[in-house]
Amino acid sequence: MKFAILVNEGPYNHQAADSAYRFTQAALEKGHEVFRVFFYYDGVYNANRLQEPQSDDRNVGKLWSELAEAHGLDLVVCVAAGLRRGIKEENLAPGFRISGLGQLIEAGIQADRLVTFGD
Amino acid sequence: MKFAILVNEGPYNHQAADSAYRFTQAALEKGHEVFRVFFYYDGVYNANRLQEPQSDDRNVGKLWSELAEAHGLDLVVCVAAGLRRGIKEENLAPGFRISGLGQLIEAGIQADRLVTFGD
Amino acid sequence: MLLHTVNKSPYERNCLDSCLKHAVKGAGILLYEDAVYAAIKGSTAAARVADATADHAVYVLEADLKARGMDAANVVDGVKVVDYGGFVDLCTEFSAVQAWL
Amino acid sequence: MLLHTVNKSPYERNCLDSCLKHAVKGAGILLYEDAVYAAIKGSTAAARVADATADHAVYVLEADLKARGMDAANVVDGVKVVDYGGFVDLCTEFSAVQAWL
Amino acid sequence: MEDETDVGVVKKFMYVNRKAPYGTIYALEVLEMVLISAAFDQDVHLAFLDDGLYQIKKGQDTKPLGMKNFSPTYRALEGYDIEKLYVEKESMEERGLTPEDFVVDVEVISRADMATLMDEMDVVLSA
Amino acid sequence: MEDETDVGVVKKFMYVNRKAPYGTIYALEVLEMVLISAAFDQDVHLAFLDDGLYQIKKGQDTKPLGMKNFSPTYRALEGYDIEKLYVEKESMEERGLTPEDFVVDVEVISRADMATLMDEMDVVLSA
Repeated sequence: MKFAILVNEGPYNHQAADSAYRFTQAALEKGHEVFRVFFYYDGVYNANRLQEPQSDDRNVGKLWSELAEAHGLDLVVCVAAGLRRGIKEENLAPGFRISGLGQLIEAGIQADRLVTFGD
Repeated sequence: MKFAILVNEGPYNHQAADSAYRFTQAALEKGHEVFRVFFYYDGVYNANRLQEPQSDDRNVGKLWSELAEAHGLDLVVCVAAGLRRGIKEENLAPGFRISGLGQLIEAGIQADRLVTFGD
Repeated sequence: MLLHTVNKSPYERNCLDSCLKHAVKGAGILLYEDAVYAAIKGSTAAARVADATADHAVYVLEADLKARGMDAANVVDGVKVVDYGGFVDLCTEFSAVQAWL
Repeated sequence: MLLHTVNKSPYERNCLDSCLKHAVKGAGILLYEDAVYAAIKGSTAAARVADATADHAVYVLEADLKARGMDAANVVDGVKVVDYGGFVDLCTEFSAVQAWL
Repeated sequence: MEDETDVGVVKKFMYVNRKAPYGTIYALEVLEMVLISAAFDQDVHLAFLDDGLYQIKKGQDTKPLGMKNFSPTYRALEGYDIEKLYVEKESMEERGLTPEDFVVDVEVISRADMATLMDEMDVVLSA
Repeated sequence: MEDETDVGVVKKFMYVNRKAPYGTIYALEVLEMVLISAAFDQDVHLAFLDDGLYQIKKGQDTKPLGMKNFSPTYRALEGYDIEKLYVEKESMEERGLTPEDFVVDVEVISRADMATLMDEMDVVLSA
């Protein structure tokens, strides 16, 4: 099946980002296609490449970047939500791209299921 | 009276940041001293200097920077919370400084009142 | 005596209810942001706020009422409408401030 | 038929209650993150979840139970414990997914 | 945009609004999403339940907060052919609101009908 | 740090924990704040009420989530002379918990006593 994932919250403060990551990983392991992961609202902070958690903690941004690298995932950050909060090309982590909200609607149309993780 | 302000949430997503700003402004207008404004949890995102909201919207980071400039406010971003989320010297807005959580405890001790804004 | 602040809708979260269970007689309660909805007559939350005025000084922030299209004239009897300056004053009048987040 | 997901504590927010009022007979309900507390026997929320099992297939995410020190053996009767793979399967079995945020 | 919008599929989309405006940004950013969705020729539904009803309350004046009052935008939805706006009756009554309190024309439906409507959707977006 | 900590004032600080761990970061970052506060020789109180009680539940195993299990740290507080930990009885009973469920020794007090204690504080920190 074809999944689209919507991430509404930033890393660390809410488990939503971790849950979305684990779900995406599980869907891929089951052989499903993940059409797109879209980052909206505070979710855009997942793409901040300057995240530097303590050494015994996970780096949520890096987890996404690695998953994208390994599976050719399409990680899309909403341009409007990102601009407002200051997530732009200059601080974007590897594997993410910035685009419009239309990419989310398109994902909703193209995917068989859209699954939202938020607060 | 001497106030300390604690900001728990980032700009835009939660009104907490706006409420803290308006409260700080009102306290200064009343002739009170604002000993320190401390940014913790997602509150550290207030200090992201890349914020670029739509032209008809307020820029929360800029409002803080301007208030600090006008009143010599001490705006302190928690170093640990900031590192985790990727708010560092390189993307810090003017008027903010990065320091440890001890600065919050000290503010609690030195100020007559500590007022918290969060989610 | 504490000033308790509540900023979440009484329908969405347990903050107001928990605050009301922990505020001692004479303590102040300020409703602001989405908590202002609790102070509007005719809503199911209004009764709780009306009851609270018997033991507490209850306040609601004017700017948050206005933003949400709520008329100050429709606020539960006994609840005082304050501006941001009034919020600051309340903080000085009570001994400390507890935010129910 | 929808799969409803709830990730907030039943004590803190109205998400579970609102979900239960809107899930049609036969719809699925998955409790994860802080919502797993609702599925634990002996809590005041457990009765609502137990009632829900009459009309709905109710699931709880194992990893979130474990993280919170909650024993899968203590889960309300009729609630099925699933892992992340099971969460994915549920999404495929129901027609769409609604998150109660 | 052309090839994005021309996908030949029409799905039932529902935007579920359960949160009050201003306290959090969700109401505003959902509305921005709804406006974009107009370009895709999908079957769009807006549901207002729980605190979401407050989003369309008349008389909002955000000047004292220095925030943008986006409530007039709901009136612009009609121009984008987004006309299926549903308000839940029980949520309305709990809050002491009436249909006259809203900035837009809405269809007031029962909680049971809202539940049935939700269950017919292909894509449910919530925040 | 010397001149920060040597302020000659001892205030009653209370850290109010009302939220569950892991779903949000507040429990962890409050704990980091409590640890730092130990250096300031203040009169520190930790209150666990509502979902905050879940923070000190025994048997937490976060490996499947890839998150840090910080519950053992509550046991380290004693070494920092932070020993005033209060759990609210009513919150405990609503959740079907007992004093044996907690990773640390706590004093279980009634809601009325919790209210009185809170009201005696000079600084209340919550998240």
